[in-house]
Amino acid sequence: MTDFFLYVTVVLLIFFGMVALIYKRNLIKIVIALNIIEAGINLLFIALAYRPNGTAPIFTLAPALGELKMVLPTPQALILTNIVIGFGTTALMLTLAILTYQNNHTLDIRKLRGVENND
Amino acid sequence: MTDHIPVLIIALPLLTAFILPIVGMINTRLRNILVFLVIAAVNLMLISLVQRVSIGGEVLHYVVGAADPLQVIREGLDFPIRIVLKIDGFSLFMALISGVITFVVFLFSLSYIKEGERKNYYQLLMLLIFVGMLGMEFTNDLFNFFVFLEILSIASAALVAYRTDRKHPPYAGYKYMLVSAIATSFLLMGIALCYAQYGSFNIDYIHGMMKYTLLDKMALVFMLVPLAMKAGAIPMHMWVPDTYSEAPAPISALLKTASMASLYGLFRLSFSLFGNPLEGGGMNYHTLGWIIIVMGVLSMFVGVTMALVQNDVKRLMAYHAVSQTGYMLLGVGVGIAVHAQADGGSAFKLFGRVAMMGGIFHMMNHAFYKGLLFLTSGVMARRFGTRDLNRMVGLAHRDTFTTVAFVIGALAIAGIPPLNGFSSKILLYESVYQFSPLLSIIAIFVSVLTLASFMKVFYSAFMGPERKDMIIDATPVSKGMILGMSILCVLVVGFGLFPDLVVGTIVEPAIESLVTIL
Amino acid sequence: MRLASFLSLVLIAAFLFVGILRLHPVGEPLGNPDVFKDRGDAITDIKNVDTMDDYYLRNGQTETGSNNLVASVVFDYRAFDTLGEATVLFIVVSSISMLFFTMIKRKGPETSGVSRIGEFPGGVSRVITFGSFLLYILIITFGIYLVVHGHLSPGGGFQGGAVMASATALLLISSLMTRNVQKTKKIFSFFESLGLTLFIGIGFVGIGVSFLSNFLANGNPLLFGKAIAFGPNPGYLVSAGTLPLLSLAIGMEVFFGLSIILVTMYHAAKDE
Amino acid sequence: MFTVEKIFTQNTGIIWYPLLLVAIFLLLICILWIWGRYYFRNDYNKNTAQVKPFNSGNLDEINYPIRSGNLYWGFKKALESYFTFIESLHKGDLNDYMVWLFLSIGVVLLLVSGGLL
Repeated sequence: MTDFFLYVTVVLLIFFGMVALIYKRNLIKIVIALNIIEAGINLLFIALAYRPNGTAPIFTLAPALGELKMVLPTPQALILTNIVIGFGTTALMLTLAILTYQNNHTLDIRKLRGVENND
Repeated sequence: MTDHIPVLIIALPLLTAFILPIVGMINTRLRNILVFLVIAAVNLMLISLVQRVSIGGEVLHYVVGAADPLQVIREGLDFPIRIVLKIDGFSLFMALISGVITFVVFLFSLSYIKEGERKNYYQLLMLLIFVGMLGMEFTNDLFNFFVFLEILSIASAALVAYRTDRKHPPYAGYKYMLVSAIATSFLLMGIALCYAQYGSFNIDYIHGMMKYTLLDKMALVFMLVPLAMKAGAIPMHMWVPDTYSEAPAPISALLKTASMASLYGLFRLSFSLFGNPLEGGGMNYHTLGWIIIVMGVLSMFVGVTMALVQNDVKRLMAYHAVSQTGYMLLGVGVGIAVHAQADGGSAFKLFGRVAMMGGIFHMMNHAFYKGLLFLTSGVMARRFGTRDLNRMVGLAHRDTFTTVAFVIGALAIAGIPPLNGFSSKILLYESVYQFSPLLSIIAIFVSVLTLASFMKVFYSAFMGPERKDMIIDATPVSKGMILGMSILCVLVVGFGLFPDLVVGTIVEPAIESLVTIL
Repeated sequence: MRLASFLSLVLIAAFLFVGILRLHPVGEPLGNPDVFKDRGDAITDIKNVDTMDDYYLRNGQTETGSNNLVASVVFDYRAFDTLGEATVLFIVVSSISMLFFTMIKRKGPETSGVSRIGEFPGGVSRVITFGSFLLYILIITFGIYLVVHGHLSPGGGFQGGAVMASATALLLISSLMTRNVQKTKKIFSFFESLGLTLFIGIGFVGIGVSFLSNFLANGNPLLFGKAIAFGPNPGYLVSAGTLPLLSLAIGMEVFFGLSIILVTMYHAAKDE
Repeated sequence: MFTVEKIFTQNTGIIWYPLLLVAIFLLLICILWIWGRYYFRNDYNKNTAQVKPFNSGNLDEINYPIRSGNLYWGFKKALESYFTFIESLHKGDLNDYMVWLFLSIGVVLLLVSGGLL
């Protein structure tokens, strides 16, 4: 029954990430909301790869072959890639937020409306 | 060596991108020559494939890292275990567009962007956008499609914010990055659901095992709507004008082709992953077709009405990019909807296929004339130091070539007969009319408004007396810029006069590879 | 409008919830039952191989020669993803140094650089600087251990590189690396490109078989080619073909890439 | 190159001889050139007052740009309610972008649940 809550956490993480994206006005907080959603998706992948009382898929000094049960390796390889991509997106968005602040002296979305001579 | 071509096309520019910082430290002329050679080499490789893949109808497979790269599934297994690259008519068609536009943008930005330390990074990121587009178009693996889409998004977000000293580009880069990050996160959710169902990431394998359960349809939604957002379809298009107007001009042309690679992703997933409309399957394609049609028509209308009232040249052209994407969506949407009719594909053979042909041919035409227009808008903005139409006058006196290029681009986007906009729009009008006349009438009306808004730009920026005092940057247009623009002009006029040359050899095989024709 | 969107959020969350629950309880083999026939538990008694993961669990070790199956997936079965992902990191590093370029140039790296030990505002005492120097050596060796033993123990290029990059952060804080920003960035950028070229170079060397293929595995033991029998074993350093080399290349690229980001941001954020 | 564009004629029924079009175009220009030499008004001479664009009577030099910013103000005035709504969407507010994305995902999900898709 406890594994049921794994999926609840995934859905709640993604849900609160999306809610923050709609209501938050500060640029940095939007980056944090994005990280929450990425964490939710990573957890979803790991939940797919779980096997009851399976060990990590590493054979060095693993228990005897008989009762060896291993967790699936592919989602963990993808999460490795997704974490680094999440880091990349966050690093770039924080850089752009710093530059926006340096040019416009505000981080609030409402004040950062589109170009002045817009339509 | 020729059967290694699919991976060489992606790995060669990647290798150059990796050694570019080192070469850039040595000297910049060598770096320019190196990047020029690589883009030209990749284009030649692509053109050499046209004979085998488009005309010959052969589908190239390449398993990266396997003992035998051409054998997709090993004997003992019934599923692929490595990443498989697949080149068929449609992906080669898109790769050719990306190749031509990247070559032209490279030539244009040789002199448009001032030489300096940052130019190293500019050329590096431009090359990596090219790699991202090619990667997206060649993979047959969902997670690999996600990784290359991410390469594309991060590289173009950084290039959108290239002019960090100005007020708005960093915020435009931030918007583009946020939109792309959200879109790719939802795409990854769809991929996770597909992986949970079928244990594999290979598009063809999943297509074979597809059961159309509720989860598959959810995966479809989580994959298609974000890709439509990245392609700039209504109602998620608002980031397009903010981003294209702040980016340097050659980068907006490259961004437009990058968003068309997401449109390719949309069509590839809706056809190759979620079942072919012809085989029916559990998916109701009529509704999927109508969703895409509604998105297309709305994009067309809202894009052009917003463009009419713009004062800013690049924002006006960005809104036109949104409205022209509506044409492509309309074409392929009608193709899908007609395909799903239960009359055994006779209606499809009559006009559904022509609608898809018009939609996909319009992708190539649109890339060329929109690239041309963005490049000319770059010259206009550089000349007058501003993007506001009211503060531009009499450019025709000084840059006659840019005026000719602009006129060709404007007439092509409005669909005037001898140019290539007409050849794809006439296919669209005819076939969509037989599907439902109202859509065709809206499409024609939108073309009229497109011509109206470009008349406004022509009269305000090019006509009028010559004013020396309003010219900010008087350096004449350099050879690289003229060469870039002339390549696009030749393509726009050439495909307009001889459309069958292109439709017969490239566009029709693209449709056959997408939809199994009866 | 906001309320409508909030309701659609609730709808998306509900769909996700119902969908994932209908997927399968955690721990069951993948996918809907009628696709995957048997329900076996222990690794050896799953009769036929239904999905990609079953194949990796069963043949990954013998085929690639590495004990760590995740590393075998990252650096051999899906090495193209890792190449793409190393490009993502390379793009982030070059775009951050591109975007901060004007900001750092305007600040002038030399003059405003904090001088040698002892001049940090508030005066970093010798204990801190010397202590952090010792710690730097320890962190670097631990990082290299992680990178080199990527195919035996949990770890690999990314994790090892990130650990080593934390050592650079330590140096920046204890003001040991604050002179001459441009030169340090040039050296780091050179080594980062070198690491990446090594990675794609190994891919090209294997082009005879196919791009990024593990042509060294199960070859002669001198060149990381020692063959491994299926099942637990103490782990041999020379066992996994191109895996250690790729892991080394990725470790080099991640270490120098993250160090460039740290140095750039440190000097961009200095004395506003 | 001289083939009738078969794709075109099959599907759209228009006869499409590209080179014929170009030839006709060039022919027309030559005729106009020759014919014009004799029949156009020959009282036109360069750099006299005739060259200047007609400035509706007032004498000062036209040296201002043709301000085309509000060339279609009539169109915008006519569709006033439509444009206020549309422009309110494009205000550049990031939260609105996300609102529209989640709305469209919600709508398509409803289509899926309603068995339509």
